[in-house]
Amino acid sequence: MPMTKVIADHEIVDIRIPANGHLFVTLKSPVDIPTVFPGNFAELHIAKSPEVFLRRPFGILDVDYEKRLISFYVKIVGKGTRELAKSKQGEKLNVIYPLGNSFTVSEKDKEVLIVGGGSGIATFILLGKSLKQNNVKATYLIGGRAKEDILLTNELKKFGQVLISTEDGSLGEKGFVTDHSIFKPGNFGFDKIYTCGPEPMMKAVGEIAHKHKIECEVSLENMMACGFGVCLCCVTETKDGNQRVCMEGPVFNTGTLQWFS
Amino acid sequence: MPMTKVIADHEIVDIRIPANGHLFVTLKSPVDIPTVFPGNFAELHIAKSPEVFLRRPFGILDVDYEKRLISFYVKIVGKGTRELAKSKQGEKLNVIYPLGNSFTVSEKDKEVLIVGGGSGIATFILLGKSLKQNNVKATYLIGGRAKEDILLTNELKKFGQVLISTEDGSLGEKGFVTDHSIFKPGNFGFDKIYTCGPEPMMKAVGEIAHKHKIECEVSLENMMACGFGVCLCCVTETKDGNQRVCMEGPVFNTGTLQWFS
Amino acid sequence: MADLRINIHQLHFKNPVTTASGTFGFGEEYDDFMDLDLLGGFFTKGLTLKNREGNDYPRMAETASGMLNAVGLQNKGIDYFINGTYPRIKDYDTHIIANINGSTIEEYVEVAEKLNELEKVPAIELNISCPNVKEGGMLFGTSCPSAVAVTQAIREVYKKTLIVKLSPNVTDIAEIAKAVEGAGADAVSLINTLLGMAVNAETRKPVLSTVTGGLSGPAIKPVALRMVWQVFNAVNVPVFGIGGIMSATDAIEFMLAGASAIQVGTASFIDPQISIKIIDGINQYLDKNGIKSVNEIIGALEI
Amino acid sequence: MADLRINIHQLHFKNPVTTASGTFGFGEEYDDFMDLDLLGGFFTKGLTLKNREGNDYPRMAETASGMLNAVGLQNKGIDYFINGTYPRIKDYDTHIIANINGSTIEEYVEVAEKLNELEKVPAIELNISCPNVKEGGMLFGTSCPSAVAVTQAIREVYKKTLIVKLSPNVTDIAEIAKAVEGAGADAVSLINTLLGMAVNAETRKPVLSTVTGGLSGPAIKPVALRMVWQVFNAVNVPVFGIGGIMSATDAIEFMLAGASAIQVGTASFIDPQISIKIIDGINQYLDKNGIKSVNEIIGALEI
Ligand SMILES: Cc1cc2nc3c(=O)[nH]c(=O)nc-3n(C[C@H](O)[C@H](O)[C@H](O)COP(=O)(O)OP(=O)(O)OC[C@H]3O[C@@H](n4cnc5c(N)ncnc54)[C@H](O)[C@@H]3O)c2cc1C
Ligand SMILES: Cc1cc2nc3c(=O)[nH]c(=O)nc-3n(C[C@H](O)[C@H](O)[C@H](O)COP(=O)(O)OP(=O)(O)OC[C@H]3O[C@@H](n4cnc5c(N)ncnc54)[C@H](O)[C@@H]3O)c2cc1C
Ligand SMILES: Cc1cc2nc3c(=O)[nH]c(=O)nc-3n(C[C@H](O)[C@H](O)[C@H](O)COP(=O)(O)O)c2cc1C
Ligand SMILES: Cc1cc2nc3c(=O)[nH]c(=O)nc-3n(C[C@H](O)[C@H](O)[C@H](O)COP(=O)(O)O)c2cc1C
Ligand code: FES
Ligand code: FES
Repeated sequence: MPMTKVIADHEIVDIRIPANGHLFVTLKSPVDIPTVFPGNFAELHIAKSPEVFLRRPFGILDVDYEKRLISFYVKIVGKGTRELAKSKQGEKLNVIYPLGNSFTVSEKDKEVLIVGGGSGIATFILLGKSLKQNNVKATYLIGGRAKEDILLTNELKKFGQVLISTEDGSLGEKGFVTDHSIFKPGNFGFDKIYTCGPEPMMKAVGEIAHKHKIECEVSLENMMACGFGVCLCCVTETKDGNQRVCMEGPVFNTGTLQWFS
Repeated sequence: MPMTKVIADHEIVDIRIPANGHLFVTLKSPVDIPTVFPGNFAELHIAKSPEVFLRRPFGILDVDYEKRLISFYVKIVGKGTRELAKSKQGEKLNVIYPLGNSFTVSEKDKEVLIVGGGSGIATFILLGKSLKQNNVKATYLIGGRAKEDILLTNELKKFGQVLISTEDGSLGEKGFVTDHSIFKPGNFGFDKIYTCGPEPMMKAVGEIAHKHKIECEVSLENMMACGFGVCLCCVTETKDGNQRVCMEGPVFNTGTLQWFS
Repeated sequence: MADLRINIHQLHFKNPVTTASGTFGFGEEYDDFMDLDLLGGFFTKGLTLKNREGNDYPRMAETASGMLNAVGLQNKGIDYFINGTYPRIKDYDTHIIANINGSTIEEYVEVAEKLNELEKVPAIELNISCPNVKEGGMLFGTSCPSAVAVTQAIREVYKKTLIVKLSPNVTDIAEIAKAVEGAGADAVSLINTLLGMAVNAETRKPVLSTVTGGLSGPAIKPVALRMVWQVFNAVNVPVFGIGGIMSATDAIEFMLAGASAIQVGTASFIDPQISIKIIDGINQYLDKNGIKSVNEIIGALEI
Repeated sequence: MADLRINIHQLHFKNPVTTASGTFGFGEEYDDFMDLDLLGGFFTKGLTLKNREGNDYPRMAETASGMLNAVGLQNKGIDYFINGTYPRIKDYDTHIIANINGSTIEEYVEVAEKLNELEKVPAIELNISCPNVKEGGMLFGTSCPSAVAVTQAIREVYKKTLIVKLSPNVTDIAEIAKAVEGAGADAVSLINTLLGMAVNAETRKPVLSTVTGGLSGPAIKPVALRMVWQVFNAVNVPVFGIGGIMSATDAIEFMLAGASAIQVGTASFIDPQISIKIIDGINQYLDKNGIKSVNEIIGALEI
């Protein structure tokens, strides 16, 4: 009986709310952390109110295997994340991980583009690490409404060039990520695109990849009740029928989705 | 429209768990505290878990009108009180008070006996203050299983003699409160008995008063949904039919109850 | 400030927020906490022909996000209401709606007839859904013929607005709603409590003296919303939405699902000022969304 | 260590704790979290004759102490189960009970017939209570004649233990239980989900793609307990208690109310190891109270 998942109370060793509406939290695991692949997520039990009945899924930001630390980047959007933001160092959180599939990283790719916005960039550090290990050159394109929304860029710079676009032009190029000059003919020479962020953004990015006839992997964020494949609530339509975002995903090749039929 | 009740978020300025299973909590009111009579109670909103849906009633231990402080003495018995025990200084609690009727104190009485056990003694400080103001001599008889259960005696001594009985004899006389020598013929010369504690104790004490043909006031602790007279869940049978413990009580003259028909 | 006024049959309400029978006493108990005149209206504790002592204690059990009650319609009877309570409360500037109950149709009728006379009680709510009394009560509300019989009998004697309160403990609530509409109801209100039970594993006894009781609170909100939506789609008379409303958002959800007005129940036990906060919250929601009148959200759910 | 063994019809269970259909996949998903052999048994996700894609996303809404689901019986069909899943799971040392569904009686029958052949599936649970499919599903479970018809049809073709899963969305569940007992059910299980609804006040749309869905979780526990008690008092066949069980205490409450065994549902989403903890907790309770066998608490509620 190989129990390959961690399910345990983790102590909050650090919790910070750097920018309005976002928080970083680092947890200490009581057991060894199994290998986490880029795109894997965890289910956090934020059980402080009757309205927050279910666990909440969050992509895994980073892992320190030696110190048994695991961290998350959370956008405060509703009841559960608001409660999480009130948590204090020393409190415990029950967490299950690693869950879901992961981004595929191939040594065959020379250069890849990683496009994200909001909390969608949570998995980009582990992705960057993996690409670097495989000698794939990464370029990040991070978008947001305004410069306050652009976080984590210093960390991401360790793994590749970071381009920025904001809707109000307060940082980087002005406009949506898909308006960025990197997509202008001539500028664009990637073997693959990875993307995670608001669904309209992911669809627009997916469409660009589709047009360029290159592979595109998206990480979806459907509503989940369990997170480990048993409730069938989190499905997305694929060419093979409804598939579970928590098991067959969260990472999907846009080619398998029903986005551009 | 005279809003005579306080309903407000109160800051926890002190919370202590002196003996296993009991806690003292002091709250700071944001508004002036209206006059609290001995026996009045408050409804605390301990809203930390889905299982603690309703408020919880607690007798008012003491009030500092000048500093706007109100305190409670709570026995940890279940879900809500366990959550309360986890609360920290600085946190807020929403509280409604003063609720219910109060003990009647009469200058005509010379000497009275106050019998209690467990958290039942919570209202005995305010009762002692009131008796003292009215020049009534008070004797307290406090019972418990063992000496660890006997709390607050130093505070009560300010208002009268404190007798103690414990079931295991580890403090004061050995036995139930009703076995105490104060009840022996010759020793007993009180004009009235006040009692609050476990129901079997109150009934036994009431019976003694009944036999001595003196007045006895009991403070009941029925299950409450509202605490202010509208749900009709907290009733007790009286000679005038079912009455609300939160409005016509919590203090009842045993003569009006259906205890000894 | 949006226009919060709504109409139920021929009655004008200053806003859609009222308070549910059995959770608001006779109004006066709330004087300590709020200005009752701000309410759209309030529903009295259930009234019966004669004094009723109700069920034995214990009458309450807390449950996850809810509570069970087994009060059993304790009240001093309709004559005491008319002569004792009514004179004290009649000058509130809000609608006082009498919730009425009976063990037989004759009892219901007698109570309704007496209420015709009360100038400041412009409507009655016919409770055919109380799960906590052995005779009558919910039984009237769980089959169409009996629901029709009692509604018709009251309709014949009661001249003002007649609201019928439906039981959720049925297979098809829309069918019962249609039946009472046909029998002359001017409006329906739903839901009453779901029949539930609590057990104490330590004592191995039921928690309530009556074994079963009525479940209320946020736990039942999803069921209540569903039933309001089903009934709204089945009848033409207006609907009062009830069940687990704890916030303005909850109230708005009920109105979107088809409620013309709502009743706040158990929530008042936890926050006796909640009904006033809900009025404010609805107003804010309308303003924020540029909606001029609350009537625009009634049944406005986009399917 | 108390004796936890119980019997349902001719089947022996090592303990009364099983896991509910639709919340436990096909068992194997839980390998990562626990030793399935410790369970009394598990109920598979609902099976149908043909592959079903289920309902559109969104299929889930969180509610106070509960959730709504609108999965709609997504599964790959009975043949895939028999040839694909069954060989992988058949060696668990626990009872695998297949939950079966159909749009017509013929479909149910065909599925049941195929399951006769599976050596390691000693029972089926006939789901006549799914609120999330348009055809069949709950409709069979909300009237006695249709419940009887489908039960009888299955009884004729299915040789092993037949458990019928009842819908709570009815006026009188005891009546339906008696009817299916008469039609040949060896046991009944209850409750399935309550029909509920959630609305998003901001988008003014229903949260679920299907508008309504099934409510589960602690919110429904009081209703489930009441129904188990009513059915226990009405029938002679054993009862599986289901609905909001989150702890050993909850499980014991259901058994006191008359359940011979229980199913853990939604709780497993929050703590995938909860069913094992419940087994331990029941054992502790029995030891603490000096009760030798779990059978002694079945229906032992003192009224
Ligand atoms: C695989 C996966 C990985 C994720 N990773 C991250 C991450 O790294 N950082 C992060 O901040 N967030 C992440 N999310 C999203 C995160 O799970 C939700 O924001 C969170 O659950 C919201 O909880 P809440 O209680 O605050 O919001 P709620 O109060 O439950 O909801 C607030 C609003 O958000 C909507 N909403 C809630 N959850 C989702 C969802 N999953 N999909 C779409 N809408 C939703 C609700 O409908 C509602 O309108 C991830 C989601 C998934 C499925
Ligand atoms: C007017 C009044 C004044 C009170 N004053 C005090 C006080 O000063 N200090 C104090 O410690 N306690 C006091 N109590 C009792 C206190 O309200 C309960 O102990 C408390 O509500 C328990 O909450 P819980 O969530 O911890 O217990 P729960 O988890 O709700 O219950 C634990 C166990 O206690 C039982 N229980 C809970 N509440 C009551 C009750 N009211 N009566 C009988 N059984 C109950 C339950 O049935 C259960 O078995 C008073 C009660 C009333 C009505
Ligand atoms: C303690 C209590 C007493 C009630 N008494 C009555 C009553 O007398 N008549 C009636 O029609 N409904 C009565 N109800 C039902 C409520 O009016 C309401 O329908 C139900 O509680 C659901 O709403 P809620 O979840 O907001 O409380 C009572 C409810 C509670 C909790
Ligand atoms: C996501 C989900 C899917 C379900 N699918 C099925 C199913 O396929 N067949 C069935 O009989 N019951 C199904 N159920 C109902 C459960 O088996 C159970 O009866 C119900 O959830 C109540 O128990 P609970 O409150 O412990 O979850 C499902 C429940 C949930 C939450
Ligand atoms: S969240 Fe339950 S199957 Fe994906
Ligand atoms: S607790 Fe509601 S009337 Fe007393």
